[in-house]
Amino acid sequence: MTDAVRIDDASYETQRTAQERRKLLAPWILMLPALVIVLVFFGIPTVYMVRMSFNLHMDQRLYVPGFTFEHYVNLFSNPLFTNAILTTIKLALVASLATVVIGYAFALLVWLKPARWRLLFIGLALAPLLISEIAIIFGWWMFFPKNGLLSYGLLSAGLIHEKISLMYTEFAAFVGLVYVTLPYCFFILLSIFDGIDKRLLEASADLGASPLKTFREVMLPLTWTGILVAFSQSFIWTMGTYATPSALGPDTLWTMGFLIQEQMLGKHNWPMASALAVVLVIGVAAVMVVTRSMQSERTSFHV
Amino acid sequence: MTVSTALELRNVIRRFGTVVAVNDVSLNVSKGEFVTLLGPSGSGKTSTLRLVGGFENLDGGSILLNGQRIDHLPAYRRDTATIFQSGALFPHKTVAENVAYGLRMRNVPKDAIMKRISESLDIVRLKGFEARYPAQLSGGQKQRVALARSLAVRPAILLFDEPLSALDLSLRLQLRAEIKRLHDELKFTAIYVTHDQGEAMAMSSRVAVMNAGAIEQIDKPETVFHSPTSEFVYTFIGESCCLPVRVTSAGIEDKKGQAVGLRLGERLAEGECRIYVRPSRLRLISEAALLPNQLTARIHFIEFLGDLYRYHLKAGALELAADHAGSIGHGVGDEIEIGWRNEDMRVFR
Amino acid sequence: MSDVAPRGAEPLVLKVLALAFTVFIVGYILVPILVTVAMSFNDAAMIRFPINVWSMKWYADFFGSPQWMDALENSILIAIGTAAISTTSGVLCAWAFQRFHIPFRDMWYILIMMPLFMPGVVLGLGVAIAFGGISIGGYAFYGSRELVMLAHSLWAMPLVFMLMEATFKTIDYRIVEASYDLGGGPVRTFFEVVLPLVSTGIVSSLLFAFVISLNEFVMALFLTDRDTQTLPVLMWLSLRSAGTPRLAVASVILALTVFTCLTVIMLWYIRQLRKVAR
Amino acid sequence: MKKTFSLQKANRRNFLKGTALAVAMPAIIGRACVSTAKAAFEGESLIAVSWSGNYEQVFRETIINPFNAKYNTKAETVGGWDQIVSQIKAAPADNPPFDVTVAEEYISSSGLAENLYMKTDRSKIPNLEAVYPWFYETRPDKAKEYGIPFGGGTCMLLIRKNLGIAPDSWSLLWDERLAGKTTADSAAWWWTLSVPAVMSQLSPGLDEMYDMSTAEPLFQQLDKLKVAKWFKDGAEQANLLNQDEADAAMSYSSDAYTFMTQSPDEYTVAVPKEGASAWADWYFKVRGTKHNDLADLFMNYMLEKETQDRFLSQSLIFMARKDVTVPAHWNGYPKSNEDYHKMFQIITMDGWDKINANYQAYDDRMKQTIAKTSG
Repeated sequence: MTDAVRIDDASYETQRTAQERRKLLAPWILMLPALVIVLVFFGIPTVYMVRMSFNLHMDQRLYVPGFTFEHYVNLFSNPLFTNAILTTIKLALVASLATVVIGYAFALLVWLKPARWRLLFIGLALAPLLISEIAIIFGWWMFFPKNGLLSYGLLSAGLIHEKISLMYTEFAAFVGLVYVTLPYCFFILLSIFDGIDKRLLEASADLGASPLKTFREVMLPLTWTGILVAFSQSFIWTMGTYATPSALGPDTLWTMGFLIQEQMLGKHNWPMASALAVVLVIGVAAVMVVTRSMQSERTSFHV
Repeated sequence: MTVSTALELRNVIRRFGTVVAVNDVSLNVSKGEFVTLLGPSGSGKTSTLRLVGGFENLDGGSILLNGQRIDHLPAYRRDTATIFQSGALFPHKTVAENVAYGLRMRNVPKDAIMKRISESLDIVRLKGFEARYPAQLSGGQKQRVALARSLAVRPAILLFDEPLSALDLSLRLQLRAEIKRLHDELKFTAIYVTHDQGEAMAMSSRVAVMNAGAIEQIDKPETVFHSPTSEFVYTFIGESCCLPVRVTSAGIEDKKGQAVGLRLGERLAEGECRIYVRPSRLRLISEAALLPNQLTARIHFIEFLGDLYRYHLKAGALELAADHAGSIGHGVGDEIEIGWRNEDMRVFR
Repeated sequence: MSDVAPRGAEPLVLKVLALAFTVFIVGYILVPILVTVAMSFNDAAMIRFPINVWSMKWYADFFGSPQWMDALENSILIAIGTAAISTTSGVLCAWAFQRFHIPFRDMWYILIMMPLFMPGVVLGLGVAIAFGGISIGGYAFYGSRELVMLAHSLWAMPLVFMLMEATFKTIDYRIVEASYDLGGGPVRTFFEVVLPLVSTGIVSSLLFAFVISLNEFVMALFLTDRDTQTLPVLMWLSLRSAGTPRLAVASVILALTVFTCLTVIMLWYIRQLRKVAR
Repeated sequence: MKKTFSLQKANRRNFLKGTALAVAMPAIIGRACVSTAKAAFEGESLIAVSWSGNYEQVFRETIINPFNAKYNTKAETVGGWDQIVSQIKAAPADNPPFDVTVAEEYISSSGLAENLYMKTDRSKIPNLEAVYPWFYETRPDKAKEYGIPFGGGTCMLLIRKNLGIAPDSWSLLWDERLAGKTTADSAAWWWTLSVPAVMSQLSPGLDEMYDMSTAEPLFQQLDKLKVAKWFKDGAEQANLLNQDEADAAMSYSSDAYTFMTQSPDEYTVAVPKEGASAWADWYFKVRGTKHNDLADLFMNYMLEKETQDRFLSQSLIFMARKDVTVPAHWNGYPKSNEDYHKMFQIITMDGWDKINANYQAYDDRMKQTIAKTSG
C-alpha cells in the first residue's frame, strides 16, 4: 500500500470537527419532532393559559385583557378552591394508596403464576387502559345503582331483599378512579418484579422464613422504590382525572379538574380556570421532579 | 514505520472522569500479526480495543490504520471488525443474514454476498446453519457465526473482545485452537483482548501485558513468559511464589525480623526485597541439595492436583508452594529442603 | 417439629387468598365491560336492569346513522394519524435520550412528560385559541383532523416516550455496536437493528397512541368541526342528556375497534416470538 | 381513498358555493321563491347547534331532515350545551365550528358580550310576523336585533306515578313524602334557585334572584331540600330516575318529554299551578359563518307553521308562533300572549347581567347549599 504515512493535519481537523458537530447535533435532530410538538402545541398554549390567568373577568365576557392577581388571590382565599385543592390531594392520595395495594397484589400474582397465565393476565390488566373513560363511567353507572346489575344480582340470588345502591358514594368514586389508574401501577410494579430472581423466595423459605416474613424481609425492601414510583405515578394521574369521580361520586366531591371544567365551560370564566390549571400543573410538575429523582436513585441502586 | 504496519497507536489516552483508563499507550501491529492485550480487569485492555473499534472517544494521541488517521471516524466508517464477548449476533436475523449484514452495509452485490456467506460459514464449519436464528445456536456456534460475520467483511484488522470468556472450559479450548488455525490459514491481522494467559500464550504472535492503563511489556509469548521485564508481568504471567525478605549483613530475615534458612547462590544487596520463584521450578529434598539456592521449610499442607502434588510450605513468615510429580515420602509438619536454579529466580526491590 | 405445622398451613391460607384475589381482580376489571356489553343488547330505551327484551336494535340504529358512522370513521383516521405522529416522534426522542448525552436532561424529560398530566380541557382550549386562526397554504388548521392528531399527540407522545425510554434500556447495546462495527451508519443501524430489537415496544406504543386518541373527547370537542367530529365527542354530548343503550353500543364499538387491533398485534407478536425464541 | 373522497367533497362544496353565488343571485334578491332557492343552495351544508339529547333528535327529525329534503341541502345538527360559547370563542373568527346556534338567555348574554352572533335582517325572515310578542317583550333592546325566537322551554315538576301525588305545586319538592327522594339541578343551579322565586310572590318575575341579599332567603329555602342527589346533567337526572334513586325531579321540558314518551306509565309531569321559570330558545347566526343566506332561509323555515307544528308534536316546549296546533300530550298549553306572561317567568338577560356580576358569590353560596343538603 502506501509506503509512507501522510497525515494531512488540516483535512484531519476539518473532518474531525465536522464529525464532532454531527455528534453534537444528532440528539437534537432526533428530538426535534417531539420538541416541536411539545414546545409548539404545548408551550404556546401554556403561555396563553398563564397569560390568561392574569386577565380580568367581567361584563359577561369570557375574559377581558388586563392584568390582575385577583384569580390567584381568590384561589388561595376562597374556601371553595382551597377545599377543592385539599379534596383533590386527599382523593389522589387515598386512591393511589388503594391502587398501589391492589396493583402490587396483582403484579405479585402474575409474577408468581406460571408463564402460560401471564399473557392472559396482562391482557386483562390492559383492558381498563384500552377502554374509553366514558365507557368505564357508563359501565359502573349500570352496576352500582338500585336498578343496576349489582343490586339486581344480589336480589336475584336472594342475598338481599331490598334494592341497594352504592352509586354516588365516595366508594364508587374510588372504585372508578382505581380502575382507571390500576394498569399504570400494575405495569410499573410488574417490571420491578420481573427484575427479581424468583429463587430468592426459595432461598428465603429454605432458610426457614414464613411466607409473611419472606414478604416483609425480602420482597418489600426489593420492591420499595418501585412502590414509591408506582404510587407517585398514580398520584399524578388521579390529580388530573375529573370525569370519573365527578360522575360516580357524591355531590360535594369538587376536585380541581372538575372546577377547571366548570369554570371554563359552565361559568365562562377562563382566567379563573387558567389560574386553577396553572396551580394544578405546578403541583403535578413538583411531584414529577420528586418521582424523577427517585427513579434515578433506583437505577443507580440496581446497576 | 514500515510497509507492513497495519495499525499504529500513538500516545493514546482515554479518561473516564478522573480515572485514566488508557494512559499514553503506543503500539504497532504489523500486517498478519496477532497481538494479544493481556491484563487483569481494569487494566485498560478493553478500553484500548474499543478505542480502535471506534466505540470510545480518544482524549489524546492518534490511531492510524494502514497509515491513515482514523481516530476521528465513527465506528461504522472504520475498516475494523469486532468479535464481541457475547457474540452480539442480531437476534432477529438468521445466521446468513447476520453474516451478510456487513456486506450489505458495504453495498456488495447480491451474488457476491451469497458467495461470501457460504465461504465464511465454510471457514468456521457452520455450513447448513444459514437459516437458523441465533436463539437456536449453542454458545460456541454463536461465537463462530460472529467470527464468520466479521471475517466476511475482510477488515483491515479483527478485534477480539474476550470472545471466549462466556464459554465453558472445553469449548473454550476447542475454539481457541480454531481461531489459531484460522489465523494460520488466513493470516489476518488481529488484536485479541483477554485476561486468560493461556489464550494469550497459545495464539499470539506478540503479547502486550497491560497494567493500570499502560503496556508493561510487549513481546513474543515465550519472551514475556521467560523474561518478564517487570514484577507485574512476572507475577501476572504464570504462577509464582513471593518471598518478601530483608537482607542484612547477618543474613536473610523474614518481614518479622526472624532469620530464615535461606541460602542464596548470589549475594544480594542489603535491604528489603522480594524474591520470586515459580512452583514448577522448585526442586525438593534430594534434588534440592545440588542447587545453588536453598530453603528449609515445613510442610503446611498438601494438595493433590492429578499429575502433581502441590506442597504448601512455610519457613518463618515466608510462604511458598512447590509442585512435585509423585509423593516425596514426607507428610505435614515435616521439614524439608527446597532448591532452585539461579535463572528460575527473580528479585525485585 | 413445631415449625412443620405452620409451614403446611400457611401455604393453604395463601392459596385461598390468592384464589380469592384472582376472582376479585378478574371480576373488578370485567364488570364494567360486561355490563356495557349486556346493555348494548337491551331492546328498551332505558338503561337499567333487568334486561327484559334482548335485541340488536341499537346496533342497527348505530350503523344506520350517518352521523355516528362518520364519527367512527373520523375517530379511526385521527387515531391512526396520532399513532403515527406520536410513535415516530416519541421513539426518536427516547432514542436520543438513550444514545446521547443531552444537556439539562431532566428538564427536557419533564417538559416532554408535562402535557400528559394537563387536563384535556386546558389543552383543548389552549390549542384551539393558539392555532385556531392559523391556516397553512390556504388550508385552515382549525377543524382539521391534523390539528386533532397533533393535540392528541400531546398525550400520546409522552406515553410512547416513557415506554420506549424503558424499552431501549433493555437492549444489549453491544448488538448496536456490532452493527456500527460492521459498517452500518446510524440511520441504517436504527432501522435494521434497533427498531427490530424493540419491535414489541414500538407496537405497544402504536397501540397506546391509537387508543388514547380513539378515546379522547375533550380536546376533540374544541378542535373538530362538522366534518371531523369524533365518536367520543358525540358520546360525550349524548351522555350529557339522557343515556340510551346507543351509548353502550358506541362503547362496545370503540372497544371492539381497540380489541381488533390488539388481537392482530398479539398474533403478529406471537409469530414473531416463535421465530426468534428457541 | 376516504381521504380523497372528503377532499372531493370539500372541492365540490367550494365549487357549489361559487356557482351558488353566481347562479343564485336573482333567487336571493327575489327571496322566498322555493324552486330557485332549491337550485341556489343545492348541496350546501349548514350546521345548527341544538340542545343535546332528545331535543337534538327531534330537531333533526322535524326540522333538519325535512329542510334538506325541501332544498336539497346538507344541513346538520349537533347537540350542545355549556361548551357552545367557549367553542365559538376558541375557533377562528372567520371559521366558526357551526353556523347557527341555539341560545337561551345566559348563552345569549355571554355570547353577545363577546360579539359572537350576527344581527338578523328581519326582511329575510317574513315568518317573524307570526311570533308572539312575548319573546321580544322579555328581551332587552340590545338583544332584539339578534337572532330569531323559535320557542322556549320551562322547568317542570316530575313525580313517579305510583306515589299517587299530582305534580301541582312546587312545594311538593319540600314535602315529607318525598324527603330524600328528589333531585334538582346543581350545575345550572339558577333554575333550581328560581323555583322558590316562582313560589314567592314577593317581587315581580324572578327579580329577587338577581341580588345576593334578596336571593339569600331563596337559598335558605333550598337549604331545606332533602335531595337524594343533585344532578349535573340530563344523563344524571335520567339515571337517578331510571335507577330508582329519585322519585321526583325538577326537570326541563325536553327531558320531561323523554321520560314521558319512554315510559308513559311511570311518570307524571306538569307545570305546577305557580307557573314556572322558563327560557326562550333563540337561534343566532354565528359570526363568520360562510353560509349566511342559507342560514336566513333556514331560520325562516324554522318559523313556518308546519315546522313548528311538527316540532311541537314531539315535544313539551312552547313555540314561537301564535297559530300552532297543540298536541294532546301538552296539558295547559298557553293560548295567548298574556298566558305566556302569566305562566312563564324568564330569567331575563338583564337578570343575567346582574347575576353574572356576582357569579362567584352565587356559585359559592350554591355550593354551600349542596354541601348542606347532601348526606
